[in-house]
Amino acid sequence: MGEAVLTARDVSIEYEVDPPVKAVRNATITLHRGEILGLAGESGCGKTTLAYGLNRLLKAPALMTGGEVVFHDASGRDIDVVALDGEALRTFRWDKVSMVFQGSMNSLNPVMNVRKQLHDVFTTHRPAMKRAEREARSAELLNLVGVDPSRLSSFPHELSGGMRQRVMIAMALALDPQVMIMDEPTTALDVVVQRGIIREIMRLRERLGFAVIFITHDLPLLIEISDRIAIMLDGAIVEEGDAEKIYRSPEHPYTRRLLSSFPSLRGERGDFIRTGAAAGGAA
Amino acid sequence: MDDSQPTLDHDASDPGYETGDDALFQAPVSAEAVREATREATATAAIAAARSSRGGRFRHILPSRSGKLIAGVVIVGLITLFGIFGPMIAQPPRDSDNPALLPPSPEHWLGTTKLGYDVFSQLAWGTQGSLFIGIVAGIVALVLAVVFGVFAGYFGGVLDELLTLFTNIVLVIPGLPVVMVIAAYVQNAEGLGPLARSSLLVALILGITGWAGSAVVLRAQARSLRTREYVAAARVAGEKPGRIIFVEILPNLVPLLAAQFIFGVIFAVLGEAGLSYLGLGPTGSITLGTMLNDAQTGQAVGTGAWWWFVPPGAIIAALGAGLSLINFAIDEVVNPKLRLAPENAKRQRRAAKAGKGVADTGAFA
Amino acid sequence: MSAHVRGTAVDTTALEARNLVKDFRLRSGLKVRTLHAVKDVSFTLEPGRTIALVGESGSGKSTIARMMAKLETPSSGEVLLDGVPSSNRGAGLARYRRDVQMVFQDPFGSLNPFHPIRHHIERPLRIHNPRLSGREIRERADELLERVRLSPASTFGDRRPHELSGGQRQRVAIARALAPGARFIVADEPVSMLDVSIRLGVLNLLAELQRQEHLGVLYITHDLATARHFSDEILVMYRGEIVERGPSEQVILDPQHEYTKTLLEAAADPDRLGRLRDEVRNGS
Amino acid sequence: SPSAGGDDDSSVLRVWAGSATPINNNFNPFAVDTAVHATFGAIYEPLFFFNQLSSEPPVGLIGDTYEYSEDGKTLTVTIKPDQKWSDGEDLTAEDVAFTFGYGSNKTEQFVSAEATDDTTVVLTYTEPQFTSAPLTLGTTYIIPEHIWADIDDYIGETNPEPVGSGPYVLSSFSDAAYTVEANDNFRDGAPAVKEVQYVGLDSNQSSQDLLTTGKIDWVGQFIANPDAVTGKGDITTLNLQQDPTTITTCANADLGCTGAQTDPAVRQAINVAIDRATIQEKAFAGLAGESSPTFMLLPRDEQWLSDPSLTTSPQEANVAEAGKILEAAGYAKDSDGFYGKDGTAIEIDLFSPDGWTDYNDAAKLISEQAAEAGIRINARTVSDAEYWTPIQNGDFQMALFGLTQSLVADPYSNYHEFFAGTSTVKVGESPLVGQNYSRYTNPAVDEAVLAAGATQDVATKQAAYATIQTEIARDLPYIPVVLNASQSFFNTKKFTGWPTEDDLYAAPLPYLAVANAVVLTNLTPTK
Amino acid sequence: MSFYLRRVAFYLVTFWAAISLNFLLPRLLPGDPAAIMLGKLRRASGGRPLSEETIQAITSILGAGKDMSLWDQYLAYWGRLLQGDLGVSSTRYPAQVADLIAGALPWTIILVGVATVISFALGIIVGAWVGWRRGTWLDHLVPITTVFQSIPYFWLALVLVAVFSVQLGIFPIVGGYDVFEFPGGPELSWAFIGSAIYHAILPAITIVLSSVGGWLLGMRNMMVSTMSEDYVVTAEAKGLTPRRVRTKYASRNAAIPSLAGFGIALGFVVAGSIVMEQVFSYPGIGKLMIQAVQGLDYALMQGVFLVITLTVLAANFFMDLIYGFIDPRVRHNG
Ligand SMILES: Nc1ncnc2c1ncn2[C@@H]1O[C@H](COP(=O)(O)OP(=O)(O)OP(=O)(O)O)[C@@H](O)[C@H]1O
Ligand SMILES: Nc1ncnc2c1ncn2[C@@H]1O[C@H](COP(=O)(O)OP(=O)(O)OP(=O)(O)O)[C@@H](O)[C@H]1O
Ligand SMILES: [Mg+2]
Ligand SMILES: [Mg+2]
Repeated sequence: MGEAVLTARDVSIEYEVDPPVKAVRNATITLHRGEILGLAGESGCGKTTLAYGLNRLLKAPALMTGGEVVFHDASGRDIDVVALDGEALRTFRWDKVSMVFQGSMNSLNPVMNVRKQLHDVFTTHRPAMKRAEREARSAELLNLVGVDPSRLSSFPHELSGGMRQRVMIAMALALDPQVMIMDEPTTALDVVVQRGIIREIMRLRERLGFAVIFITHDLPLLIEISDRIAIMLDGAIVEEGDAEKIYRSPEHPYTRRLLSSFPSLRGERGDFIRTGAAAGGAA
Repeated sequence: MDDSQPTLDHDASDPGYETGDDALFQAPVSAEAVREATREATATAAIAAARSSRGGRFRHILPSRSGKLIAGVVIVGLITLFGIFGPMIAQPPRDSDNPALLPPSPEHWLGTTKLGYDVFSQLAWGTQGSLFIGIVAGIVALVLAVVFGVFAGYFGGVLDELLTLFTNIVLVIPGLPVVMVIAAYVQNAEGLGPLARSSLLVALILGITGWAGSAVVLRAQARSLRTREYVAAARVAGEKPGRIIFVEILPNLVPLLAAQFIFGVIFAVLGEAGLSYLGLGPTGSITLGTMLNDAQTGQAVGTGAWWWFVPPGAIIAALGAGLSLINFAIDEVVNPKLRLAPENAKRQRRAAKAGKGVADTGAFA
Repeated sequence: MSAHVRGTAVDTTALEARNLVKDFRLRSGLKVRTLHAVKDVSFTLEPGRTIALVGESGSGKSTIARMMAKLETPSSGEVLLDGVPSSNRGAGLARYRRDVQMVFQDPFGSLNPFHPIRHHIERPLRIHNPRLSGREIRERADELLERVRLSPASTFGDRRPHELSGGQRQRVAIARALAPGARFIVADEPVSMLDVSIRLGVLNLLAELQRQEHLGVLYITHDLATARHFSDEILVMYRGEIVERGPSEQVILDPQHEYTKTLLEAAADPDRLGRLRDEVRNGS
Repeated sequence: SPSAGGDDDSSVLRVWAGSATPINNNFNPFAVDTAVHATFGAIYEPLFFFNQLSSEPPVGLIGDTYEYSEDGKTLTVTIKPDQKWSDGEDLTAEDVAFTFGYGSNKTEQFVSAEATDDTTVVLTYTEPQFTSAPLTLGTTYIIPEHIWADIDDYIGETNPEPVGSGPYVLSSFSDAAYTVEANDNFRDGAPAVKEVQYVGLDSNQSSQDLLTTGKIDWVGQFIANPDAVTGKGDITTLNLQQDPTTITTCANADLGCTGAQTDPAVRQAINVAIDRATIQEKAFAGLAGESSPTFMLLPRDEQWLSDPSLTTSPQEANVAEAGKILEAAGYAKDSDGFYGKDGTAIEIDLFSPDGWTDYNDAAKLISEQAAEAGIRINARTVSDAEYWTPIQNGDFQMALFGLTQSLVADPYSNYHEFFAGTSTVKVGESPLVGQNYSRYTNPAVDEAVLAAGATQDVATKQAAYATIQTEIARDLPYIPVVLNASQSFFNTKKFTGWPTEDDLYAAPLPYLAVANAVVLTNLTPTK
Repeated sequence: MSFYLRRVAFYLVTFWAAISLNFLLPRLLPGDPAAIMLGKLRRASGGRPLSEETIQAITSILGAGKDMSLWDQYLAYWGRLLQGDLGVSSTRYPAQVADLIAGALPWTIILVGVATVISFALGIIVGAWVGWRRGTWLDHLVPITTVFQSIPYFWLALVLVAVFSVQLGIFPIVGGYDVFEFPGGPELSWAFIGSAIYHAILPAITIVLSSVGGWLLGMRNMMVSTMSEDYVVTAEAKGLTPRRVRTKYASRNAAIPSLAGFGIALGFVVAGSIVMEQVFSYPGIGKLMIQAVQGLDYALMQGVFLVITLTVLAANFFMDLIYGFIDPRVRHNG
């Protein structure tokens, strides 16, 4: 296992509503260079909130009440993400850590074509790039995610859901970030398409070597693809470990319950009790 | 006139209608739309829940208590009370025994007009008259908007096409000239009897010409409600279409209906004033518009009789402003973002200043 | 119990889809294109049995569900109830609705946020039992709520949908489907929008009721794993057609059609831990 | 012509004669309703100017003298010599003769118009014309034969380049204003005011504002508080009261009128029930005059007044008197305090045109005052267009309506126009001759009108008028309300020579045909 | 492209409906314009009997069609329209309606059009700013501007005239230009244009004051909603500059619904000027309309109404074209 690229220690995030919601409590995770870290947990346990916290995207009423997030740059410099400000924060984003959002389907501006939205990233972060270079790089990125570069002139509504997702991934790759946070990038998609995209992500990671935080509540999927998995319950990380270990010998009872609520495709039924003795009571 | 309502046929934004080239294209979109709908619904629910966990059925669609709402309700309430009770306490509005053009005094709080009418009394009656016109026109417009908007949106198909076409035509054909022509027509048409040039008639005309904008809004909403699963569920349960519209759909449109009704009232009160200014207003009764018209033709401005000219205009402005304020609050129910976003932005700024690991204030400064 | 009595009488009672076809006319501007959403689908649902309908998005599953629930009229083909073609209007339709009910996908969207839970249960009771007194209806509604484990029924009945969790809402939806005394239930992805941790709870409840009431259930899902465990028979749909059908175990463990294989391939399977990673590593 | 541009501000006289914008580009003297004001008097002239404010004989314009034959069927007019049209052509008796035989000037009684020499014209008619002198001589605008001989459609013509004989010629026209400049060919020499600009405005308020700020010099309009305008001293006002405003009733049930007002008793009751002093004070801002039930302009027509008690109508309300009249006629009060007969209360509709504030106000007051006397009158307003038709057709009960005063110091035309049975028709038709909209017919009156019209003998006329006055003051087909005020405002700092109370040589009303031109020729710029 | 085809079809139907309405409405009016005209003439000529010729001339123009069926009248009406013949005005007899309109239209379009555009631009810009800075004191601007919208327009205008024109003498009182300065009517000179602009300022201010609130509110609300859209958050996460996020992502999208409303507003330029022109004696279309209605001038009323409807349709169509460019989604789906 490689060195750490992102470490979060004791991160606590609260939604200042009435009553306050402690969405993340003392979460500590370490992301190693080049690995896929799966973050699982049921809906509302704070996965998205934590991801936003890592990328400094929290919006009121969210408030980071404690903890630190440090990004270990490939150059060897450590960046205190929590302390970033103004320009520094702006240039840090997307360049070091990029993100594919949960509502990825709506992450593209409906009235701008794909080209403009890709170029936006370059003109902001790589002002030295020439137009032709930008164009070439955009085409390259689309190729990378398996979308025909001619789609650069398309508007989002002219793309299918899967394509939009891929375009977002391409955009997230634009600046060769060291970390990519993917918040349920495929949940809204069809299983077959979903599989295709995940395959794509895995392939790219092999090639480009970025680290991924992959968030989903689909535990079977995570187990299948991740190197390590963190299980979140009510804002806290209750278990963290190798995918193998989580699957074979879960320690935390919650992990076990989560696992059992997925009936296995080819094996046992888990908690599923259609037939047999458990029919209890009513009959 | 309500300018800000989009009129283009927004089929485009209707996710269920987006047609791709293959089946793969289609499904994710609608799936996402469903998610989106849920998200929104959850947001509303969360807010409602936060407000009061138990309460009447209308609780969750009532606007939250905000400064704007309170100000609006107080203004409109006072004016309404004035319109209801003012005429009872004031002297007869058409009593010309008073001296003409007296400035405000203890006897005549707002002075007298050229004919010696007591302005305060006229104002009370005029407020009543204008409120009457506003409310009647508002109701007429609302009923038409529901028929043309909700029915079109709910039933869809050919009926929708026809009703929508008609709505769009009415929307595009300019209202005031039509109102003028119709008002000119009906003012002396025989057979109307006492209706001719009455405020009821003016209210009807304004209502009949003022519904199209609302219908467009309601149709869009009804279209989206129609695809809600609880409507399908009601059909599966065996409910009749009429009941579905009135019991399942309309209650959820209440905030929107209220907003449209308020628009209708403002539109009618202002419309009546405009018509009266052009000499096409009601002649039998006293309204704020006819008062203004009297003041205008009686050269109140020229003679410096501000007490005659200013109060009716001020009442209309206050009424309009109060109703708009209420509408703001309703808007915030229909679209909770409108209330939450500014509050959050405020917090965001504070938090960012305190340097607490939140997003930069860039997008909020 | 009556369920068992009915259960023994079997055989002539069934809900049958015969050669169902549904075409949608898509209009983009002046061009009109026909989308064949469902092409000639037939199956028979018997009481006490569960049929799962699986397939990718847009393959026509929901369209079939809606046709079975009479929310959509087939372009051709017919739905037969107990061997008789079902009516699309009037008393015939009302009778059909009493027998065939539906559970929807979206637990929030299928309950009207304006009305209390009680309304959702009492309306079908009232529609299908016009003679009952208000008290009787109330009692029956409470009984139904208790059946779906929403007790105490009185407090749940007065709540409104947003005060319930997703799983509770879906149970309300099930109770509503049972209210008219349905014999067949069409469940269109009843748990796909629920939290993983509560999905099984809802499915278990449905399964239990199905057994007790001797219901015929058409279970529509994306999820092959639950389809396998929940149903007796699986129909695999691809682009409007049923490409494979058979007993559940057989279809999952020994798929014949290419598409079924692809589908199984795409489904997440923790047993294949790390396999995708290795595949990618070796493959590209 | 001097000073063509608008740069020399001080010498240009700016007038609002009541035109709304856009001003119609129409200088056709036959388009009585639609041609612009300068057409009548300033550009085209009649033969004589009849000053309705005085009892003096008419003043010659183009004409010099006129004389009726014994039987009144022939009228011989001599015109002033050596006159020219504004295009330099000679104006001769031929032109005059042509005019009388042209277009709508040819009335049914007209036989011929002949120029017997350069300055004499003989007009021949089938009936005596004693009473129509003001019409024939005072409002027939003489047109140049050399131009109009080629014009067939005298109604459709807009005559954008008018050639007339008046003191001014058109110099420029736009739909917001038009300007006339002094006519160098004018028979008395070019007038002192070299340029007159007529502007179009759309409201009294605008004109008042412009007057206050010194932008215009002459208007004739109603201003409730004239002090606001005259305060600075530049503007002077003159208030003339001539035309009677009446409650015109559809009085004659025999001709088809319906409603309680057909009963003379009801009209008499209303006549005493209304408080004319209050109406004149409030509705007419104290500017109107007291009108006489004889419908004469007093003191101008003093010599024709048969009974001094008819000098004015009662000014104060007399509720008791009204009640007495009604009760005598068999009416009784109902529980609401309103009079009625046979169980139905009197309810009369009274209308006035939109925007005529003084009329509308008067109607409101009348309604209120009548109510106090137990007579229910409902006041309402109708649009301008809706106002005239019912009055003409008799399709009304009561209307506030202004009668026009006779142009000369003789009430004949009033009696003939408004009271004679020959001047009315049954309800549903509009009278072709005269304006007897009340449908009043009274053989005694008819006979007297006929007698007065066929003679020039003062005593005979007086006798006839006495009969008429008694009859109409009793029957009241038109219930007089006030003598309408005509206010005019003019800038006495910039121009002198305006009419004054003591020297009313012409009414200083810019919209009044001919009189306005007479005033213009009398003015001189102060600088 | 089918988007445009659909729109064109819609406009054709609306155009037909408007013209037919235009035909029917005046004919439903009571009263007889020819009789009114004759009455006016007779009154003005002091009761002089009118010759048969005169009566003929007038009835043939204004009473025509009395003996025709409504359908024949309708066909004739279309025939006249297609030849561009709007008839002769009866209140301004014998002026051509087309000429009257041609004289008035430019004034209205320029003044009200410019004022509408200013109002829209101001509302959008300020609204975008207020929405961007939501949660600050700027939020209070919204209710304040709506108060202006609730004041009866003519009342506001009359007060402003009384104060600024009469009392203070800053602005002119009436008209579209200084008629005293330019007695010959409009001319092409800087002095004239200056005068016209000077005369337009106060009317324009009143129009802007009374309409800017709606735009501002609409834009602000859309801005607030748009700001929480996923793509805006994404744009921010992309590290774009706030300025870029504001202009290219938030404002641009938020302005789209307002633009649709702008089409209608632009269309109502001509119709909406009626009251304004009455107050300021402005030489435009609106005043013709009032005169026509009050004088029951069939031809003029028809003509003005037709022109008003046409401008509405034209403006909407124009906005549709632009809209297609601004919102690509529209082009794609009918
Ligand atoms: N704007 C907000 N205001 C108040 N509470 C919030 C807000 N956003 C999220 N929460 C709460 O914070 C908690 C964590 O939410 P979060 O979105 O991080 O969950 P998640 O794990 O991503 O869930 P999902 O799987 O549904 O995406 C939840 O309880 C949620 O209700
Ligand atoms: N009302 C409709 N009008 C037009 N096309 C429709 C309509 N309803 C469904 N379709 C189309 O019919 C096809 C089948 O849709 P259906 O909803 O039955 O698929 P599904 O299998 O239920 O998909 P999912 O798994 O996403 O729910 C899709 O291509 C869809 O776009
Ligand atoms: Mg999440
Ligand atoms: Mg489906």
